[in-house]
Amino acid sequence: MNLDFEKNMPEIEAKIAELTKQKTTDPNAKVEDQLTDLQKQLESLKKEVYSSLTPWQTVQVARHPNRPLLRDYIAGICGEFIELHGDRYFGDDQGIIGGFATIEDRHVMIIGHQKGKTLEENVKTNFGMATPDGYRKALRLMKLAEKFKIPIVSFIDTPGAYPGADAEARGQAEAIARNLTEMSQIEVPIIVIVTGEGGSGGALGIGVGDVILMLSNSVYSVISPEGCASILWRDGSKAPEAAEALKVTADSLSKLGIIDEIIPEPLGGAHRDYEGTLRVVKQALLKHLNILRRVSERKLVERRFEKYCRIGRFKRR
Amino acid sequence: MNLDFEKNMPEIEAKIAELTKQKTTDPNAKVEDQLTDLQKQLESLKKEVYSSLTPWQTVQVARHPNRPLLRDYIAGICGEFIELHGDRYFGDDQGIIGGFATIEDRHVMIIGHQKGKTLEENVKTNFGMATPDGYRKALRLMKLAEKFKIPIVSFIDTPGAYPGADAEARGQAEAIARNLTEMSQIEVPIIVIVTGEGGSGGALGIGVGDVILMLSNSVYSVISPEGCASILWRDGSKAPEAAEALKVTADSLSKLGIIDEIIPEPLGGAHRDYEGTLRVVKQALLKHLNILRRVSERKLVERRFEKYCRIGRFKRR
Amino acid sequence: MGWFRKKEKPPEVVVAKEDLWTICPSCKAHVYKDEWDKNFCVCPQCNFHDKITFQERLDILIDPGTFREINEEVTTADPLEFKDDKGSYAEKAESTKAKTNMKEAVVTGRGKIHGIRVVISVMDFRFLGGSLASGTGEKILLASEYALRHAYPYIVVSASGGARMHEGIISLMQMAKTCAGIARLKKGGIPYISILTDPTTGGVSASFATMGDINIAEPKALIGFAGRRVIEETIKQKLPDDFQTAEYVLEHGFIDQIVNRKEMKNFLYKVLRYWKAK
Amino acid sequence: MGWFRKKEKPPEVVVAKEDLWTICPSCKAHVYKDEWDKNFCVCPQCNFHDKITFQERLDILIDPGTFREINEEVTTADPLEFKDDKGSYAEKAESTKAKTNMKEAVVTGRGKIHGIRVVISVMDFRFLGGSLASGTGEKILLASEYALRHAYPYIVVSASGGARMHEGIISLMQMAKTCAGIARLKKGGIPYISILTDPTTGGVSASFATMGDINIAEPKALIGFAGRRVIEETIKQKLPDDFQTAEYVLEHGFIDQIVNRKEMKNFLYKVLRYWKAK
Ligand SMILES: [Zn+2]
Ligand SMILES: [Zn+2]
Repeated sequence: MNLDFEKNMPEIEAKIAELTKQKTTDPNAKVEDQLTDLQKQLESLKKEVYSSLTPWQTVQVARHPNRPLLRDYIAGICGEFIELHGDRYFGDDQGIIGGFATIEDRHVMIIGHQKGKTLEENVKTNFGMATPDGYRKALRLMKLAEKFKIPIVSFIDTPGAYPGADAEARGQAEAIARNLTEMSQIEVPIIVIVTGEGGSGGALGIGVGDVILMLSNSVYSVISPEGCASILWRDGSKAPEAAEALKVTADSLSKLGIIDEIIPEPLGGAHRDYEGTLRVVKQALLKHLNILRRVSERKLVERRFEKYCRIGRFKRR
Repeated sequence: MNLDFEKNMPEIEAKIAELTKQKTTDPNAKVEDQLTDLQKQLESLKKEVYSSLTPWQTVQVARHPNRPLLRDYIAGICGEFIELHGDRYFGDDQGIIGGFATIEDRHVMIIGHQKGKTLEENVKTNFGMATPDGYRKALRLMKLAEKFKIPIVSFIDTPGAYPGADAEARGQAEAIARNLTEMSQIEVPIIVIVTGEGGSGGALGIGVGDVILMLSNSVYSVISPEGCASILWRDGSKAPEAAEALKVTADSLSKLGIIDEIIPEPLGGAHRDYEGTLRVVKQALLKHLNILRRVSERKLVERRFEKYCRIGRFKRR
Repeated sequence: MGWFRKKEKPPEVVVAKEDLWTICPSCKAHVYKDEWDKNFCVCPQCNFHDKITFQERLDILIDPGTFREINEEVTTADPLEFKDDKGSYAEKAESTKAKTNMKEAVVTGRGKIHGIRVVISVMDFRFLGGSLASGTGEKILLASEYALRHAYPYIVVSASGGARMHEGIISLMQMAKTCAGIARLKKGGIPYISILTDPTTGGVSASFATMGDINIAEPKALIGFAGRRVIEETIKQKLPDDFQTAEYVLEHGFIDQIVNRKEMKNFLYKVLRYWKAK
Repeated sequence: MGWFRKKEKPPEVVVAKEDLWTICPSCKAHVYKDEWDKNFCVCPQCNFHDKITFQERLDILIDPGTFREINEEVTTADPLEFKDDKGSYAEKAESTKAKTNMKEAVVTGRGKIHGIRVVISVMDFRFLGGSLASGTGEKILLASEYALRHAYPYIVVSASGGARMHEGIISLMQMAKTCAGIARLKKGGIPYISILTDPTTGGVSASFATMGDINIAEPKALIGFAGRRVIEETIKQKLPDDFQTAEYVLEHGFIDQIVNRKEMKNFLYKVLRYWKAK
């Protein structure tokens, strides 16, 4: 998928790839100068485009189909991943997955939304839109982490909770509410990281934690810009204005004090540089795992409660 | 339904009813002597039949369609009943019902199997065979009772857990196991009373308690006599032998130390005398509620554990 | 409670014809406004329970003269400086406040139900659709903390379309904030009763409203997470009429009982007596 | 573990033809008995995991030389003096004991898994269908209590058709008894891992076997509550082939993972390392 605001970036990248390949097959090919030139062009273009993304453009990047997904992060960050299945009530939603994992020498429980890259994967995962079964599986695994006394890392990347008739019938609202309620009292550290789309209640349903991180091009919103535009402006095409007004970017949310840290993606976005992205995510997780391991169980829950108590801007008069 | 071993009891009862009616419409009718005679006959027949029921006959009585059902007990025993619905996961099974109730001045949580008297009721309640939703509803209500610090009274009357494909899919086994596990730790008194059929795991699924009562003509078994006969004798018609061998009557179970008390039904069985049956059940419940209210929460759980620890007959050699 | 809605209606000599009738939003029956109001805004034809104001709700549920509001001074800020085509959130909030004489979409306080002390929060749909935002969340949390401190049962009457978009992510976070309060009630053994009225959807259904030890709904109330239109677009099918009604949600296991408005106070009283009953 | 099943087979000169082959109960493939046994009784064609003895299971899972049996002297009584057409329970139990060299349908003890101390109970289907009765329940409970006292993880490998009819209601009550032990592990923060093998049904599936913090199944194991025939009679329909298989139960949310027999020990080791990991 090409994003129009990326201008001729894809073409330059294609050309670079071609020349690099040419160099490999024919070591005598005189392409060095051209390559250097193209790489400079690309760097300056990345800088130009990515240092001034509009909120709506950031939404596009956050949704980019080539962006790393949870299983990419797990493969790149975790030495080991033992997937655990099932909610013990109804099913094994693929829109939220989870299991035991190691990050360097740390043992954690990873949970998170899983989108797909192919149509087949997206059918299986509901495009990362979880059902009540997914939220209940996540809660079960968090309780398991609590029993095993290991920290929880929650990866958020969803357009929202699945708006299906069966999901309503099985209590989508209750499942999310239950998680919000229980997560506030879980007696192990919870690190939340928004890696792509933080879509409303479907994101928050596994998003209550001690520290909330966001990748620099991820977004987090109470409603999709399109949804907001069609309700407030009665015009879905006003999504860019809505994205602006809703303050959905990591930058805005950091300024509002909603999130604790922004993890800077490599220039050009996570979809251009998996390795660089995985590296910074891993560093950030290890940093916060080490900070939180020093906090007692009681303090953890107390502080988490206070953290959420503080969220809100109102007047008294 | 006529039970053949009741002989001409139904005819005598019909005749008595007819004469009584005749007396009401015509006060001068000379039926006194005949009535007295018939009543004597009935009494001695009841005594003859009901003082020496075989186990298989007891099974028939325990399953009698006119036997009082949970809603009859509630209507007759409870000053108030506030039915509470739903398992908070999937549905509101009608095979197990429950809610807040008063018995005299005592506030309790009642749960129990509900069979039907009409075909329509039986379709709705699955003939008292509960689904996983029913067991999960029961557990939810027991947890509510624990939070509210009121005792639980559990009425057992089921052929067994519902053996349906959907029940298996939603985890019939897990739902029953969960209840057994959680009930052993519930910190309020649990009084269990078997009023009709105590059918295997489907009965035990709401049957873990501090005191286990049985009506004198009720039965409680690891498997239905028919099922046992067809497995061990390869012949379902050997059910009477199986009923004998399995020791399913209140008397046998009392001797084995599995149940704590037999509540004697009025002569002729509960299906003949609702009022008398309700009275003895109410008395028994009040008695045990009063005994158990004096036990601390910790002691209660400790003793319940010890109670189940003791169940079993084995050798060490 | 025959005086219901009376006090708000000064006697008039000339009444426009359309003012005489209320049209039931559910069955479209024409009902005399007087009858409608005397009937607690419940349709005598189809038993649809229409929206009522927080004051009416309190009049129905709380013993006369016992209600004491808490945190009444909490009111909206405009953290995002939100504007849409029709104006700014700040302006909209101000005009709503003037119109409703409320400062936020929920009123909280303590009071008595047939003598039993409770803490109660009542949402009012007139205030920006009963939406959940900073002020709403703060008041609901503070009320639950008040209940916890005093060991009074906590009751919330929900009526809300969901989170208030105009405060963006901050509104979303109120779901977590209010639920954190509910979790502390659960841990502290304090009863929490949720009453779901028409409508209870989106971020409110997905937070405190479905977390009651006992969840009670009014008849025919719309209760659900996602909007009907969104779901129909997702599944490419028309949904049945009863979808997301209180009755539907009861059948699916998420509601303890559907209770008529007139019987609600007695129902609450009866249920609350079970807490730590002897 | 190449010596698997070897020691039980004294060398023979003349072998009857039918003894050379094992027919897979699942796919009916003919497999050399030697190959079958070396492959841990797993069908090389369809990966069906056949029943194995408690000793084989312990050999697979527990570090050599580390297993210490506990409560090995617990054995059957005959509380109901149960008789059927083919004889008495007492006789049947005695002949089973002689044949299997076991005293009950489960063997319990402590041991190590790659150095990690655990308590383990292994059911053996050869002993009256791995049925749950007084002795079985007692041993499983005592093992869980042992695990609780020493703070060792508890592992149960189930293989059972359900409760043992011959001890009537006393067998049924073992479901409650064993679950009471599991509840104490949960409360005490001790990991409990359940391994469900072919078959795990009836009273065993409806008690400790489904209560694991982590439930693991072997491929294609039959796992369910009611029997297939009973269900087909109830719903008047043929059930699909995969009904009540491990794979089906996983899909319905009750199993954490399906693990091959050969990988089971490593899987347990890996999982157990997460408990209180630094
Ligand atoms: Zn109407
Ligand atoms: Zn095979």
